[in-house]
Amino acid sequence: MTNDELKTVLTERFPAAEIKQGFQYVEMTVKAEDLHEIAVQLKQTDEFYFDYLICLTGVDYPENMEIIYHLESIKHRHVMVLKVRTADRVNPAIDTVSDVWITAKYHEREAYDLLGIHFNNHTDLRRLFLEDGWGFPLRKDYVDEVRIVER
Amino acid sequence: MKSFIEYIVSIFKGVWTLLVGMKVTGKYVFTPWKHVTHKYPENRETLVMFERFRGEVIMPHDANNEHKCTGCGICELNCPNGSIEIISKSVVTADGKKKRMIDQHIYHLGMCTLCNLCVKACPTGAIVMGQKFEHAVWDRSELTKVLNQPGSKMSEGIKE
Amino acid sequence: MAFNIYDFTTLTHDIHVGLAESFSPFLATTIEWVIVGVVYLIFVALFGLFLVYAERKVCAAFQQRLGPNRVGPWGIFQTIADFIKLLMKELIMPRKADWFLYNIAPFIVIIASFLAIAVLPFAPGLQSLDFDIGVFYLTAVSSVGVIGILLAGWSSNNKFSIIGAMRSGAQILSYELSVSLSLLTMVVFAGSMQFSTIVEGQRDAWFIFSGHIPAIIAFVIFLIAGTAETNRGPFDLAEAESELVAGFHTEYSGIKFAMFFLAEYINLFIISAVAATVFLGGWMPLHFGNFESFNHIMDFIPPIVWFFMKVLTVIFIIMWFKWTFPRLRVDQILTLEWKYLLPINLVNILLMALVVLTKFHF
Amino acid sequence: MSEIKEVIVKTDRMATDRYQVNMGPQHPSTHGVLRLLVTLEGEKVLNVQPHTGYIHSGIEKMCEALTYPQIIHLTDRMDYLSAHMSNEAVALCVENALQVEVSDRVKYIRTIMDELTRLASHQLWWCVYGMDLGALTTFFYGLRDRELILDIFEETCGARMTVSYNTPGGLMFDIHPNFQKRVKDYLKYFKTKLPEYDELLSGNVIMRERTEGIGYLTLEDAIDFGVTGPSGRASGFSNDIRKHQPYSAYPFVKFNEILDHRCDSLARYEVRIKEMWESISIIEQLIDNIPEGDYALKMKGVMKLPEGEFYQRVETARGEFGVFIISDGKKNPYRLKFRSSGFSNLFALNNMAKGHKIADLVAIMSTLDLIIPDIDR
Repeated sequence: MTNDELKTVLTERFPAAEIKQGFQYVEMTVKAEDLHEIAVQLKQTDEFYFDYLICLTGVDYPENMEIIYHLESIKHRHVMVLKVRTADRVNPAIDTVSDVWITAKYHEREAYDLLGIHFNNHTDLRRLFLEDGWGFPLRKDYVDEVRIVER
Repeated sequence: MKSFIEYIVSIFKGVWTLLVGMKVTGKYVFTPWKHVTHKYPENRETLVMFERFRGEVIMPHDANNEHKCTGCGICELNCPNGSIEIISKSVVTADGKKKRMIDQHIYHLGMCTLCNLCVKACPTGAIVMGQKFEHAVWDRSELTKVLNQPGSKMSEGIKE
Repeated sequence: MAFNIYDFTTLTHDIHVGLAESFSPFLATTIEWVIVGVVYLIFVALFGLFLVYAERKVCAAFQQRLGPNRVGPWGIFQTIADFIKLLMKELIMPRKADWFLYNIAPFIVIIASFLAIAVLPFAPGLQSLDFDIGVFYLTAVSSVGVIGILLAGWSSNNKFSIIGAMRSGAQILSYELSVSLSLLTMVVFAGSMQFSTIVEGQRDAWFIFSGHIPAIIAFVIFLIAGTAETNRGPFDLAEAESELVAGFHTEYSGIKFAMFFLAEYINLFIISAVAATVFLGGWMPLHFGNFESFNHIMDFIPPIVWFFMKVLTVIFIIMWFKWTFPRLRVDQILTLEWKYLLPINLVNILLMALVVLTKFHF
Repeated sequence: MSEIKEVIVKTDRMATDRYQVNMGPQHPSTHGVLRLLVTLEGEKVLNVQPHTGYIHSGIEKMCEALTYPQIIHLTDRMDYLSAHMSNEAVALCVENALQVEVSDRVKYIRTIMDELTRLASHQLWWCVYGMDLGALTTFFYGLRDRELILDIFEETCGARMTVSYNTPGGLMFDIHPNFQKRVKDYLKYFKTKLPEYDELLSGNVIMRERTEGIGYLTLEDAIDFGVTGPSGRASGFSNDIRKHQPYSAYPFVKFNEILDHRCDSLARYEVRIKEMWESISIIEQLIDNIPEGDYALKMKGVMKLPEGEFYQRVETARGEFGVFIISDGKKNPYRLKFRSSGFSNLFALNNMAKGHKIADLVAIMSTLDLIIPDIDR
């Protein structure tokens, strides 16, 4: 499907979601509580069939955290961007999608490690790179006077 | 019976593939003049690096101990690692004007990733990449270098 | 004392007689033992060092490199420098290692190698023990070393070591069969287990020529099994650098490590020497039936030179294996032994027996 | 400690049967500082838990403080064997965001460089794979051939591995006058050496036994785990970005996406060997036809990306590499995420190695072609 078609179908299917054409891909912003349900549908519905999670990015915005999923369908060869915002910035929590795409398990661990986003129902939510009690370096308010040298 | 024949054939096939492999290595062991090792410290005299090789940042000085650096600080801005520091000074020129001149062009080789951005950005071509690659020193402080030589000055005719 | 490069019998005899005349029989025997021991010790140490150097150079040549070239001309003192380094290194022992077994293991390994070297005929008269069950003795003592390896792996208190040791145990126990059976094939052909008789039987033609097909098969099997017995690549599972770091000698350092290292190369020498003795005529020169003049020229080369030429050739082939092939997996190594080498070997003994019975040999 | 307890509780037989081994962070076969916590039963692998982060350098955080041209020099250091491709990904992403189009010359040179990098990377992979299997000689043959590619890089780019050759808007330098001749000579040389690789290792019966049917990764798992690149393609996962979302000069060349449906270690091995042939063919198509033109566009001194989110995918030697830039209109990215191929590939290891021997674990890990800084970033 082309981006326009995808956008139309997505709008029909998920009226509650906020859908717009981004710079390259169709971007769909969903509510945090709907995330898991929508992810399952995106993967299992035949017309979408987004079976490949390319990339999971957590972003720290001033009011909330945003998690961005880049999805591709190997069958249909279309790409879309799924976005979800957490309600809270300090203690963000969101449902896991690791039962939908296995690779999300590790990307979520990375996001948990670097941004402190807690993924509910994640089976193995441990830090991936850093030590316990390090802090969350990708947050904008992270300070590390020893290791970060500002110019 | 069929499996027995296969068993025998598999032995011979296996041995054959092993012999093919031994042929390759055997070819090299009996042609020792084709060795590819560079005798590095011995060939120091003849070793010529490629002209674009990035070994370190240097500032060429001409015969009158003059360089082209105006001390504008663009290289410092462009450096991703903070390995360049420009210390400038105010100089009173002959016609009585105050002018900012370079005092010290400090270069931390230990932090440099040799990305070439400073050389590319330099408006006057004052710094270039040197060919030296043997940077091992006994003390880390020796890696901090002052690129402009003591007593050097900016050559005439460099526009700011 | 008559020194004859072609025959050491008179030399050893003269020494023996001289000692017996000067000292009491007990003292004379003791002195002889000491002399023989010291000679073997020096020989083993020097030849071990040489083999390490040769291995490096040969390996380098296979890999289109130069190999050691810094210490001395062509790097010939490299191994000596390494040896001195190993001597001076601190002996580190893991805290929970079994003190006694950990320390005794390298000695067991190296003693086993020394025991085996005793029966090898280097040249006429240069053989310290000439049993009538020489082959039997050799196969017996050469597998003692595995006890040392097992102890080393067990006592190191390291999981990698124990895996390596267990692999080594399984491997050597299996391949012992093939080594023995392929030697047995040649014993059937030679009709004797005594090394001197076996060598003497090859005066006209080496066994690998006179025994033709079964002898060649036995030789190939012996080479494969012998490589496996010495824990060398492609059968170096016990050390398996990419999997087990260094296998059973992971926790050894300094001189104890050097002992394992040396033992490995002595074993390489022993296997090659046995191959050379049993299959390639030992110190016997190359003779072809009726070419009298050719045989005469060959006779001109001293037997000890012949022996070492053959040994080095076999060593080179074994090195060639190591530097060409990938390592086998532990189950494949057992498959190779039990499904391929052993049946072939048993059939080969029958074949050899047929050859001997029908006198279908040269 | 909690993990160890978990394993012991879960065992249905005597707990002493199972034990755990730490492979790494300093283990000869992990090619870097990766730690695998392996649960073993005898020689059999029951569970592999990768522990990463030993070389985590916070590149994403660093990028937030750098301008776009400066980011390039960090991408060299992540997947250091695919430096050109990672550089190109950032360059392309910035160019797309600024909506500038580089000249065909730049595209051609970038593509040639990509393929040379791929060749070099696969050569290094090949020789290291041989070494992991225990054939030490392959290591030197692979390096011998790779050195010559690095010489080509050094002559044109000024560095051997951390090239930093691409910049947003073009290239750092034009190609060296010798470049074309050198590349052609090299291809001629390497075409005689590549069959040797096959003779030495591919055909070898021991190597076949070690790889056939080992490390099975189904197509579903490959997609689910996001195993891309040659490793994924060996499971039939058609994921070649060069084919599906062509960039640079890939639309202009004819090449095949190498797919294999055998899903085992041997398939992953052969896909890479075949990819080397493909790379040679791509370079041959391009090297004589490099069009004239500028090697770099005139870019502003300070690049400011428009506000928005920009994603660029490229195919590196070990899979899909993605650069995701979130810009707030300043000269630095607001957030920059690298989708590294090794990261996703690594975590499929447990799935593939379960039930195999410890020796196979090493061999399987090697077929994934992991670069640890790529995983840890």
